[in-house]
Amino acid sequence: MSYAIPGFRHPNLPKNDLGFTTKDYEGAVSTLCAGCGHDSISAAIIEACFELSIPPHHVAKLSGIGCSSKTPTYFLGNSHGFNSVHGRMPAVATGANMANRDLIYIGVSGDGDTASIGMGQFVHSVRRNVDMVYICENNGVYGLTKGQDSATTDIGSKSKKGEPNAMEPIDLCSVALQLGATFVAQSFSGDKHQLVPLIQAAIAHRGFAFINVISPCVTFNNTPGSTKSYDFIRQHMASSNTVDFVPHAEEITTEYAPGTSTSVTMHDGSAINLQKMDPNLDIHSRRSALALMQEYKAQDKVLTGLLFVDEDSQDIHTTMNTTKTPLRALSEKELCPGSAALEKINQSLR
Amino acid sequence: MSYAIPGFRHPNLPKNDLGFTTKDYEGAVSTLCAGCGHDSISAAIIEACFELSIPPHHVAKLSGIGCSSKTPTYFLGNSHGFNSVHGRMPAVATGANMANRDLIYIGVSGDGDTASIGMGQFVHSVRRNVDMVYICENNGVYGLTKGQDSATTDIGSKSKKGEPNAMEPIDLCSVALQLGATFVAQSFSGDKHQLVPLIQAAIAHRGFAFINVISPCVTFNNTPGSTKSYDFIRQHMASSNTVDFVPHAEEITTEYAPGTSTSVTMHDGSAINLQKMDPNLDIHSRRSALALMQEYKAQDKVLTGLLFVDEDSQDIHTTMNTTKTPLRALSEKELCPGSAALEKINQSLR
Amino acid sequence: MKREIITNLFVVKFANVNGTGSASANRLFSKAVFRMGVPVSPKNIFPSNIQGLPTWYEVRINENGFLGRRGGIDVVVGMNPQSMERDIGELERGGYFVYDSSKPLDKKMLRDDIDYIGIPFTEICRTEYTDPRQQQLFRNVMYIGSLAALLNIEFDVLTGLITDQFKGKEKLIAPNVHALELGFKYAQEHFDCPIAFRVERRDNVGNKILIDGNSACGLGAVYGGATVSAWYPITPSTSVIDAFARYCRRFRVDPETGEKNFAIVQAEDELAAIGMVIGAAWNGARAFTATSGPGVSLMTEFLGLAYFAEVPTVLIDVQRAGPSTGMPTRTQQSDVLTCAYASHGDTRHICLYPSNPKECFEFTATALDLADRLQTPVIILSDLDLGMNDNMCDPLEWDDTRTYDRGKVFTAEDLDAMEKRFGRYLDVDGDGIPYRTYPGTHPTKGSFFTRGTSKDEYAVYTEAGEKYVANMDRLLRKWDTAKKLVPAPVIRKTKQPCTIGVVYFGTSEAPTLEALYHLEDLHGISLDSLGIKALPFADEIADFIEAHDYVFVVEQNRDAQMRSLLISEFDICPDQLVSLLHYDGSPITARQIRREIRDWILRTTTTPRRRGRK
Amino acid sequence: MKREIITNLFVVKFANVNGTGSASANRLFSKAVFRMGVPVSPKNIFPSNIQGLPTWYEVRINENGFLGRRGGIDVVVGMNPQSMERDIGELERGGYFVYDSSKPLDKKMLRDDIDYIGIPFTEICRTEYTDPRQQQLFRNVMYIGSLAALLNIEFDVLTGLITDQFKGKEKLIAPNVHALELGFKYAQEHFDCPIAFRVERRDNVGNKILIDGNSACGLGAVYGGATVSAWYPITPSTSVIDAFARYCRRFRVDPETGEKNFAIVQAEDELAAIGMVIGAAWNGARAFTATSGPGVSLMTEFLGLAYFAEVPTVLIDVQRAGPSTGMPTRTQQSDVLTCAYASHGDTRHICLYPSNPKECFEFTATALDLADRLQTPVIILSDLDLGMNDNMCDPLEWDDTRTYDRGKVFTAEDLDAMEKRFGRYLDVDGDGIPYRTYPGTHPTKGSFFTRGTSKDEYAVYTEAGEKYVANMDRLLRKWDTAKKLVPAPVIRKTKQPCTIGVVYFGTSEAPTLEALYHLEDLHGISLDSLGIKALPFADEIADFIEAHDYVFVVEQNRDAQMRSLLISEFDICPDQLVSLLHYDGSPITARQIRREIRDWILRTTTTPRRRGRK
Ligand SMILES: Cc1ncc(C[n+]2csc(CCOP(=O)(O)OP(=O)(O)O)c2C)c(N)n1
Ligand SMILES: Cc1ncc(C[n+]2csc(CCOP(=O)(O)OP(=O)(O)O)c2C)c(N)n1
Ligand code: SF4
Ligand code: SF4
Ligand SMILES: [Mg+2]
Ligand SMILES: [Mg+2]
Repeated sequence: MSYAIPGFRHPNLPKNDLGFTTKDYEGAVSTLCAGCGHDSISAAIIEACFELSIPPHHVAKLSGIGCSSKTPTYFLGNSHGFNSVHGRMPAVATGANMANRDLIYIGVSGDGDTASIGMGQFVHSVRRNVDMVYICENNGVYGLTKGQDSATTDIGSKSKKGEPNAMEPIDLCSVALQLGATFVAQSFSGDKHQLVPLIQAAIAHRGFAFINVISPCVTFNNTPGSTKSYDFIRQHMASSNTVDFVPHAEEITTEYAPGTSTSVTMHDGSAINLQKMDPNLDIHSRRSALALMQEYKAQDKVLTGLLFVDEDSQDIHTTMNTTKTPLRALSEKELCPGSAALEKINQSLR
Repeated sequence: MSYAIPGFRHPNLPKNDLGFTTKDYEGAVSTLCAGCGHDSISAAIIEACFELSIPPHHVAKLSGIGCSSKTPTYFLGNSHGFNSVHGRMPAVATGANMANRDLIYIGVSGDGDTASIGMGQFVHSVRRNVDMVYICENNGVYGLTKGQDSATTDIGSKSKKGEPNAMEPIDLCSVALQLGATFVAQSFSGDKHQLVPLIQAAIAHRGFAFINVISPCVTFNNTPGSTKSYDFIRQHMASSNTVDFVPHAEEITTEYAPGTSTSVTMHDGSAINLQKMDPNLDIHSRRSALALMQEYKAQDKVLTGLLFVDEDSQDIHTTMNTTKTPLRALSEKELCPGSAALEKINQSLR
Repeated sequence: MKREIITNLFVVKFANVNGTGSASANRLFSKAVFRMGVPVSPKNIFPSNIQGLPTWYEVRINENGFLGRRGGIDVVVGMNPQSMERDIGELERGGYFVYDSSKPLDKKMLRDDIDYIGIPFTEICRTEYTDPRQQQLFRNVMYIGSLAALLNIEFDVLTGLITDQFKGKEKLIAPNVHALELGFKYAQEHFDCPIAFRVERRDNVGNKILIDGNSACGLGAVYGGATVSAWYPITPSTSVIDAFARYCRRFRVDPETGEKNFAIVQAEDELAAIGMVIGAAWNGARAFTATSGPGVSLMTEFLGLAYFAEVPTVLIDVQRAGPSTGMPTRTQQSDVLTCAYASHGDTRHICLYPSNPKECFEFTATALDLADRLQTPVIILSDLDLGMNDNMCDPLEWDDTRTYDRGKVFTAEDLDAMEKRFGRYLDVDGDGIPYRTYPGTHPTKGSFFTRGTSKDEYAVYTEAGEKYVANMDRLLRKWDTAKKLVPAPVIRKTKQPCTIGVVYFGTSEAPTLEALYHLEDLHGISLDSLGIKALPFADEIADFIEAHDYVFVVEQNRDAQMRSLLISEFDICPDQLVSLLHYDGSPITARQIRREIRDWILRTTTTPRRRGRK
Repeated sequence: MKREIITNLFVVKFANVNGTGSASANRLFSKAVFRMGVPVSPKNIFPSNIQGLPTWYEVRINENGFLGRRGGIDVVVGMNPQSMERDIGELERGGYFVYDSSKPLDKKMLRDDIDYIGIPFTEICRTEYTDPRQQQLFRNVMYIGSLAALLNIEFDVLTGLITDQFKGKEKLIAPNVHALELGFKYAQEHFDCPIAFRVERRDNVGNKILIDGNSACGLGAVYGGATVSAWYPITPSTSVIDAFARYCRRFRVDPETGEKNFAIVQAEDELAAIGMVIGAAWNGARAFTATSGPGVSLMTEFLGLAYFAEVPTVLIDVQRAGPSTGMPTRTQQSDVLTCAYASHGDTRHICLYPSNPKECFEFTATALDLADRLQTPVIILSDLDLGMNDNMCDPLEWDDTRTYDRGKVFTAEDLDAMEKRFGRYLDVDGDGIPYRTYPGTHPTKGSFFTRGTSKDEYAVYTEAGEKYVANMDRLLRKWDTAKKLVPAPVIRKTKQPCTIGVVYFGTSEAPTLEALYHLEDLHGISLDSLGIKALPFADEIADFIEAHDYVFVVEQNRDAQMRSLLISEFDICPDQLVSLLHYDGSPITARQIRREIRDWILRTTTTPRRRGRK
């Protein structure tokens, strides 16, 4: 809901090159929790597409299952969308891309959807370099199923059910870099100054563009110090096994200059340290990115921004040498060899 | 078949500390192709266990599906084995380990089994640090299904069906390192001087020990220059769609000193460059290993040996604080709270 | 309007917004009625989202102990403006609409055949509390207080519940009781309390308990000796594992060392979850997983492996409305066929169909025995209605002399004493069940290779047709053996011989039995009934069907899946089986069952019955 | 022993070691017989490994055109010492055992009711060739040469085949012909050629062709306009995609730019493969995948999505022996139930059952039309026997005026002309099939959200029970519509009215029809027959069954899956349907069918027929 800024409803909305207003890029009203980071990301996608003057129907939106995966309903209402099954967005997006290389594909996933059930598909869509934007709305938790740890949850954080989480979190950006991703970026849901241009760059990239967006979950914060708001609820609702109280929360936003770092306070009072770019980063060097990310991690900081890009990236259609015409636009004429050819085949089978 | 060295059948076989001979560690006769690298790995496992004087029944062998995954039948005949389903060995091994923390678990997989269908499970078994040895018998090809590219196949190599493979190969050791694996090694099937001690170290390691073993496939060589023996067959068998001729081949072995490199010729005449360890490698530094592997890769060399180990590794039972007794050995006494406790529960539900 | 007083026989529905903390307040209400000795059956109707959408809590109060959904609502507590129009529309004539009058009611909401009770909950809260979270939470407690006055609920019972609930956090007791009082007083001062619907103390619950099926399953797994559980979160099954974990922490942790006599692994997906269960069970532990439809679909390949390789596997499927993601927070019994025949090739699985939490508890413990005894998957088909709602049932029981049936397992001593070669898949005694050994049993004897491929009696890989057939036929013998081991059907016969019967399973039990009671009571129609508790079907089921001209099959799915299963397992003539289906995602009601049976009987006694295709 | 000369009516079996290159030599043999105008049906029996294990090639030569497996072997070419004992044992009395006499035959191999023909193939090769690979390869060609002499195969036909085969590599022709001659001469010089089993030129194959079902499927996908294929390797389905790729390279590559009018993606597993197909089809391309049982199990969740979200999906299931990994290189028809009801919840899928390569070709093209028309998964159930063996069949045909039926799709113009709101799931004309739009069609109209959750007619998410039910019921209407669109059953009636019928499907067709021929011919028993070609079952199938007292259902699985499906889809009285099952992994034989039917008829005409449970 958070992106439904009243100003957007103004009659004299600014128009983009195509004559569309931001309204033309909005979707249905969000049913996520008030203040959910995912809604901020939807707003950023809307802004990015509006500013780029992308005809809305040139976008196809795809997702898996989860709060994050619900969001394609809440942006780009004039684009076709596909809310598939849990963890399998990459396959569906790959197939869609095969059918029509001319559309823009925006895949939205969550950390559960990507790093757990979807890990295999994530790895292989990176490897194929499918021309698409892949946004992981990473809240370190399973939102929709009410608060289990995800594979990106930090060590030592306590999940709602009580056990500390003792496993190394999976760093999706590093994995993507390691696997040869041609575009890797990281951002924070509330930093639209950074996120909007990153999404635009990802759309412009010819190949698989991965953006890991840290996106706080209002309701199930699993960050290390995660105690504040939750304990209050727990105390007051001892009789119920289900967590059914969501305190009112505002969207968390931040603004900070490139090269600097900032600390953002989450809904539960814990903090996350963001570092916006680093002058030493060579965005054309995979190793530079990997090394710097590790360094910041050691300082308990998350490096944000565009981490790596390969401008010479060749998407899967290019490597496969597929026809320029979208495959789905081909007709009998191009596709069916006809009866004469068949008779020759028959002949060879005698 | 290749490990069934005649000497092993000698009546005065040497005995290990337990009084067992290597025969006690052998399995059924292999049905793999003569000269298959996988058989050499089986032989190394036999030797490693014999030398370590492991009671054979203290080992459980698990695998997925593929030529590689068949091999547990061909070693340690006195150990229980489980040939599960394609790509799912890690889950089955994890469950087995949960049931009894006292056995030694050797998981065998192939590159198809691990890097394609099994990628998700591989990643998560690394992350959980299950106490097991995970051997990927990596031949860069789908052996059992007759020669398709796997995800570890080198760029530009030609698969038997004709299309060049245009995707970056997945480097399993790097992925494992990136994900926090506590033991990562790489070797070559024919180098038993290196492989046997690596397997022994992996067994001794308390946690997930990954060994990627390059293991040439006699029949479906997909290495870059892959032309020699295959073309001969193709020419002579134009009428058949199936590849059903396997030329006789010998096991490929090599011996070279640590710190040096060697070039090994594959069955098809192509070569692979191996570098045995590097004095600059700090096996306690993940980053050192990752960096060196990349360097050698740039030189078209594969770095072999123990790449990384974390001696303080805590396996999943330790982090979970499971009882020292194997769970499967617990009885009603420890497990069942009894009727009195139940009555209390009933009481609380009124 | 002169009103009839209705005591202990009505339905109250709470309309809330999810995320506002109403669940625990609503639960307080049910529990209070229950503690007054009056049977209740509460049902949560919640959306597949976390905050901001309509959610309902429907409580049937029925002193006769009918626990199924009745259909129709008598009192609505309408706390959600979004759903208010619909909520009001659902009220039966003569019903009451209790609402938050802090905002005035829209005119279009007015019906003249119901009563309106406006209480300014929000306003009161705003004056009483400053913390907005407290305003929201205590508003819920407050409407329960008001209801106590309106429906004549004993206030002491409520305060008792609050006291129990906040044991250890005593300082929260007073504010909660205060909120209750605020609501109670306002209602009493402003309305003619009690209203026409009233709760009155009875002694009709005996020693019964109120528990959700998933908790009972989790507890059953603890009692049944499960040590390994691997799972992946999915509604509505997650709370099975939550409960297992909760009870394990209570009963299975060494108080000194903190060491655990259990292992719970949150897997990366359902394929991994069932793979881990299979691995653990193969290695001699009792292991289980819980999931719902989409998870079962993902487990399909592994279920086939467990069937063919003969590995004990316990799977709890808490069904929700399919197909695909369907309605994740609605109930259905629509995985019947999928579970029975899951996986390619000729596979078939043992299925258990619990009808209430006590059966959830027992069947889970039994499933662990059956899986070990039969060395095959055992699937428990619960559903959202049973699993996630508090259900009143008899107290859970455990016989302390009961030991776990670990099935046919050779020990090291057995192997040492054995002269012949150990044959993992040898049917030594004709029941189709072979002996197994646990890994690590013996240094030189009894090891074998487990595989999903065809094998001979000694577990050696084979592609020989006759060996394959012998093995497959043995699996059928095992299936026959299972018939005698699984829970028996429950048969209820009327005093007079009758030609029509009713078959049901799972959560269709309560509404079916209630419908039968009313058919007899109101219409003089007496019918025999049979509750199916397990697949493979016991012979009594076939006998029951054969003994009747027509048999209704009550089920909560579109495709009459249980009916199909009955026909194909028994070779029953389909004309005999009349489908009674409900599949809109809500639990089936006694009303529907009663009407459909009555109408069918009226129709078929006037028009000639034609046997033919559906 | 005085011998009867048997012409064109016998079975030859080649026993080889796999990996020795025998496949192409053996194929030469079948093709030669075929070119002599005599119908053949060759069957490969190979192990699930790459090198060193026994493999067989069984060729039935039958001038009457019976193409199913007959059962029994007349001539064995025994090139594998490992399997020799078994191979000799399989010979019918009066048969011939041709073997490599480079090593002397073990005494225990001797039977006195067969003839032995020893030819020192290895020895000859060793003297003729130096390269060991040539020694091995030409040994195979050589035994074909010998057989030509022994069975009286026209040598010219063989040389013609060699010439055709090595077109473009002419220098290989002479050495191959030379090897043939070596074998031919040795046999002719040392034995009394031809032997009692002989091939003689006929004109009995007409314009028929010899092709494997998988190639025909791949070609059907090309003709049917599939542009996207995603797959994961698995025996025995891999060659479907190999063929698709081969024909695409031939017909779909721009000769100038090399640009491809197709995309084939080797997925990381079957879940991804079907996901890609669904994504491509959703986006307006024709897409398909091929797999076998384990893959179908893994695709279960996605199949449910495609059913419920209504996305055209074509899946070719080349069945092998299950359950689990089963016997990966053996045949079965045991995915019938799994495919029909794949996935949790109330799902059901269109299934097509081709019986020969021509139907493989046609049904694959048709499946692409049906999937688009019905917007749902269409599963083609082939099997290993049909898919991986050369099958003789009528030539493939294509009507050049045929256009692809893309089903109900609104274009931008349609949307512009539309006044009402576009409803993705509106049933505008009562056939249960709604209109769809392809992504990217129109900037402001016609977009919709595809989901696996419940939705209303406008594709908006809903948890309203009545919307859910309306949608589910529409899907049943669509199922009814499908009945009239799928391939019709093939009914063969005898001249006299008869009370017993036989139903079959897929590869049970040829042996069933042959059995019926012989039942009439040898035993005077005439039976009607019906070949099922598709699910949902056409009404004619029910009519056929109703018109007969008893109907045999011939199928190659243990659990009588098609029979179950017939009963549950049609509400047929099970007593009417008599199961005739075969499930050892080999193709069912005409002999078995004939015997079982004959015996049943004899039995039931002497003992009273009892209708009852099986
Ligand atoms: C096959 C399957 N398993 C489990 C689920 C239940 N499920 C729904 S969403 C979800 C996790 C979502 O987590 P994430 O992707 O991080 O999304 P978030 O809600 O946190 O945005 C799960 C496990 C499902 N829908 N399907
Ligand atoms: C679910 C499933 N899909 C596909 C297959 C077919 N299959 C068997 S082995 C294999 C690949 C094996 O490759 P790899 O793991 O590299 O083993 P290798 O044979 O090369 O040692 C495949 C695809 C299968 N058995 N199960
Ligand atoms: S539960 Fe968390 S992730 Fe889901 S909508 Fe609410 S805030 Fe967002
Ligand atoms: S095909 Fe390759 S991997 Fe398989 S057994 Fe033969 S050599 Fe080994
Ligand atoms: Mg998340
Ligand atoms: Mg491989």
